[in-house]
Amino acid sequence: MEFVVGAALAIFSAVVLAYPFLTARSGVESHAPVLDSPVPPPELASVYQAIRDLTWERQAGDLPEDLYQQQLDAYRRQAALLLRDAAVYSAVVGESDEALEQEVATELAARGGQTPQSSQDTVA
Amino acid sequence: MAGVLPFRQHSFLCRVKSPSPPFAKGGEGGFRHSIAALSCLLLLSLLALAAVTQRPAQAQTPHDEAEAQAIDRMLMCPVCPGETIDQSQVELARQMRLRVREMLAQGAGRQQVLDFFVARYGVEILAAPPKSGFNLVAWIFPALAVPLALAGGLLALRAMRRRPAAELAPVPGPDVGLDPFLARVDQELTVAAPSDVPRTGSSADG
Amino acid sequence: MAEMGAIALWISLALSSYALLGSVLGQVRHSPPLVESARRATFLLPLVLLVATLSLVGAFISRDFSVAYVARHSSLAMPKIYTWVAFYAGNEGSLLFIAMVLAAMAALALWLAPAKVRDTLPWTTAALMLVLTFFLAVTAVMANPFAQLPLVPPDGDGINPLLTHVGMFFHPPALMTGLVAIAIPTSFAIGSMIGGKTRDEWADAGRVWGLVAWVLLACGLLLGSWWAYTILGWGGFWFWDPVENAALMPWLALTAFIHSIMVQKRRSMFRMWNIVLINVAFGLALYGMFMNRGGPVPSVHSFGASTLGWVFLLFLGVGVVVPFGIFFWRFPLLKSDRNLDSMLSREASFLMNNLLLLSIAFVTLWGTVYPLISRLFKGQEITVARPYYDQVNGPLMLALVFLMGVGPLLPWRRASLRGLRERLLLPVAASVTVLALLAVLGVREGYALLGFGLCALVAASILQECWRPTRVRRRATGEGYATAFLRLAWSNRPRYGGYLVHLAVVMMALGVLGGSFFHLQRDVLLAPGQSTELGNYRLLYLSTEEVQYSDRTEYVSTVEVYRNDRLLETLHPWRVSYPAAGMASTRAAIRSTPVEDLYVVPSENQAGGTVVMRILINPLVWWMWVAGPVVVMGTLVALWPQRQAVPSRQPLSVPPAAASINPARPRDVREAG
Amino acid sequence: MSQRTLILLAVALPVAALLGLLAWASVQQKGGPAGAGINRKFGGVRIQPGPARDFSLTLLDGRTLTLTELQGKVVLLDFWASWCPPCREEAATLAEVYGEYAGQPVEFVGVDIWDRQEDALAFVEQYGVTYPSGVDVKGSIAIDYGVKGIPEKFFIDRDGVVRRKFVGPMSADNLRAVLGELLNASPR
Repeated sequence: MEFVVGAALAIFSAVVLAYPFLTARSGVESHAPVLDSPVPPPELASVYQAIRDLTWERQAGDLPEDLYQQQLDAYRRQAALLLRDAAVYSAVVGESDEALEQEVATELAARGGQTPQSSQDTVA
Repeated sequence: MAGVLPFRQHSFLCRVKSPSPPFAKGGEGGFRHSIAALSCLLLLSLLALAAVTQRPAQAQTPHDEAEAQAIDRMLMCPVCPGETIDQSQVELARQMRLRVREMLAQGAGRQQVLDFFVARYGVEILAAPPKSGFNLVAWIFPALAVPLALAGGLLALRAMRRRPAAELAPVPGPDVGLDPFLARVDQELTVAAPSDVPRTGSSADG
Repeated sequence: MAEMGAIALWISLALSSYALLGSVLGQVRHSPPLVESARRATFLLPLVLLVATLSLVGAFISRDFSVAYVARHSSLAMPKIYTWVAFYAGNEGSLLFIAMVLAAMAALALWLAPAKVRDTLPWTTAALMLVLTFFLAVTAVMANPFAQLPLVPPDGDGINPLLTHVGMFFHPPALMTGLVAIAIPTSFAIGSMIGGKTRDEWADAGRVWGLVAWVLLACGLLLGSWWAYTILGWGGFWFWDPVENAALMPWLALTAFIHSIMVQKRRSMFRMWNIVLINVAFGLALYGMFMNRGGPVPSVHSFGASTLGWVFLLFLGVGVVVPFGIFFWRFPLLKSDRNLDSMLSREASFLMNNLLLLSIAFVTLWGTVYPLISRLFKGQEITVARPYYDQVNGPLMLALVFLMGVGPLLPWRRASLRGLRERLLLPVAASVTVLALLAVLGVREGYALLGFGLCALVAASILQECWRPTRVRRRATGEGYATAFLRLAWSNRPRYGGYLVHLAVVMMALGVLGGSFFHLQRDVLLAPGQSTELGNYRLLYLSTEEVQYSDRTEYVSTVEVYRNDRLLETLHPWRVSYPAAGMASTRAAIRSTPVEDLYVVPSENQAGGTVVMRILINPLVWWMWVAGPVVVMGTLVALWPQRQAVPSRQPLSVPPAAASINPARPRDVREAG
Repeated sequence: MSQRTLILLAVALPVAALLGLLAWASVQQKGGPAGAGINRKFGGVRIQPGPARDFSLTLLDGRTLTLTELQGKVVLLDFWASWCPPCREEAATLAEVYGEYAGQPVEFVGVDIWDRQEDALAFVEQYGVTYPSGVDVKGSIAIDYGVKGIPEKFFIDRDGVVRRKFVGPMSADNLRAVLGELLNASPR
């Protein structure tokens, strides 16, 4: 009895593990994470959070108006730059075509000695 | 807007030089302020007071007993790992506590009692290594390491400060066409937090 | 039952090894199905381990003494409710327990992982599975809880009587879960480093799971203290025992981490520092596990020496060297985006608090290894116990409390000296007043004075920080005080949750100060009808009732407590002796009030009803235990998901003017330069 | 050196030292933590020879024995208790070997610690112990000799110097060897 339950558990596990391979072969859409349309860079959220913080602190009377304005402008500009870069980047890369992305990366590397952040450069 | 008002008041507060009664300040806000402060003070003082009321009572305990208890906490029980003779309830610990009291009654001092037990059981009977000889190492490390860590922290902070703050410095890269994105930032901030809309003027973009 | 458990254990070992290899290979060879399959294995694991766990529970409940572990840790006389405790009373069961909770938390963490870390999730999975595989391998190969006895004994050895206490239902599981939970934020950090996503992608997940591990450890430590206080019968709650230290050190490092990760979340700073901190916390947790399972320092409540020591030492080595190796490999990528604006800022105060916390952790670590150093260089056995830690850590803790009072007053980025002076005014005034009051009342211990003064400083600064913005908000919105405060706190939960925890720390500090500097203690021999006095109390000892059981004798004493000849309460401290095990355990009777505890415990029962009692008055210790729920509440508030100012997902259009721009991000340019 | 190398060294060296120390200590570790003062395994303990502390012990038969009385004899001071399993294990051996040395300048003294008078009497009766034994009620002898567990034995030579210390149950051969050695070392 106990061995039957054990075997059932093992078989069930094996099926669950094999499922992604089966669906991948039969062409059903895979569950692997796909690169979706230009995601706003994660830094953006923290910049927004910083702006909210700043506002909160000004409301609490912690910040002189001039310092607040100065920092707010800096943050807004930073956020705008992030948005612009994301937009430009996605425009150049297009539909996340890997070949194109690679091309851009090499070009960039040639230009600035720096590759853009992507999951591909981790493998090396 | 709202942010301006409290500011005035605080600069007023600042001029109160002595750390004396907080209720010296006028105004409704200041008054409430001091009520909160007072209640906090009151609570803490009451608690501390409660602890302190034990002080005269401690005199009831004979001096030798307090001293004996202090010594009990400095001696490990040899047969039970990790317990002092004050904690342990085994026979040996009881006998050792008795011996401590006998010695004190005969006029021995704290150091003599400790030495007596060290001579019989070795230094490991002491709950903390003695501050002498090689064992100074045990004490010197924290005394050295902690100031070093703090100094290291200060150095690191200074190094982090050396360059001008990046976010306030002009960010490298052209500013071409930033306006639509700035507008979008403002719009998203407005949507996300309607109550805390940062006031943004046209002076914002540079 | 036992066979099924053993099978499930081996299946789970196979699953976790598969998940480990699958996610690494899948990532290296760009095989999404393999990665996905490995991910599924991580979700299967809690399920399979649940089967193993339940079969061990089943073996306990059915008193299946053919299973060696069950025979060693339970008996027919043991009430069924203690199955929960017996489960993790020994090495084998506790390892299975750890594996089970780690698998469950890992699955949860991977399931809930934010989109930001999605790219590096397979690496995180691999790191988590490496840890889990280790525990499962040790459990299955070296300490299998399902091992069978050749001869089935008629009855088991029974449970350690010290464990039959309510505190034991929660203290060990909380500690074990907390210690192993540190693997989760560490894995997020490692995953993001291997994956090269070295910005702040992992900061959210790291903070949340760091807080989870932190609060679990905090609860475990507090419950352990409470257990020691009520059952060990010496009237104290903390002894800097090696086992206590093993949990305290990672908790300190985690405390540093959950502060410092806020700086990274808010300001994109301290990137390297946070990774170092979480690695240190993980290393200290592994060190603690090694020490408890066959480490070279004996302790009252460790699992005792075993061959497992070597395996855990090896794992400690791997767990320290590998993460730091990855850290140094990715070192160049970990530069922060921003610089420090001012030495007088919350960022700087956080760094100082971090250093103090780490100092306490490392001084404690030093204390635990010093006996080995003395043995190595001098051949001399040395004990490092409470007096040492009290002396070296006491001042550091006071400094920490001081920073706790001042740090929150500093705004992010930059504080003006003038503003700081304004905000310090009230707390300092409060502190000075309390100090003066106490000094007038005749307190002379410098430490105690300083401690109470600092408590006042912190409490006042927290109150001020609640009060000041509330008033401003009320002015701006016209809301009532309560509404204004609640809305304000709710809009900045991490901050106000943090304040709540700080308040709890003040309460604990009160308990520690009261208990260590103002306690009264007396050991007396009392015959029935005799009475004794301590402080303002008079205790009348009436009698002891002796109850015989098959395995133990219980002595329940009756003591009447009078103050000013008025009967306050009748206490029933008791003591149980287990002749077979050669053990005794006590249960103190405590009359607990916010002002002071009256603590009565029998330490010896003699013939004729005569009893040796230890009587203590422990001022303010009540606050220590009240702090526990407050810590949990504060953490919950801080953890409650914050509605982020989420960047919208609408497609980003490119205005014509911008299309011609080089897509290299400004930051990359800066880093290259 | 770059910042990276410096930090690398600052981390690697202490970590390596700590791991090495722990490994060394694990090799060193013998047995493990002693259980509540019972020495189950036999072993010698290295000591600095020094003059034995005098004591006076009220024997089970009511007489009083002092160490000075035994000057000139090789003395085996044995700390034991009736409830301790290894003490029971070796009790018969001790009694037997004591018999062998009758007539020689050898004396055994059994110091019963952490125990009750009536249990001690029963024990002595059961194992036929004939050498002087008594209960150390206040534990002062045990404290003076720094006893950490039972059974624990001290061998005092004919000049009143503590020469050897052993823990755990001792075999007859070991006993004879040590007694012989001490008898020969300082023949008077």
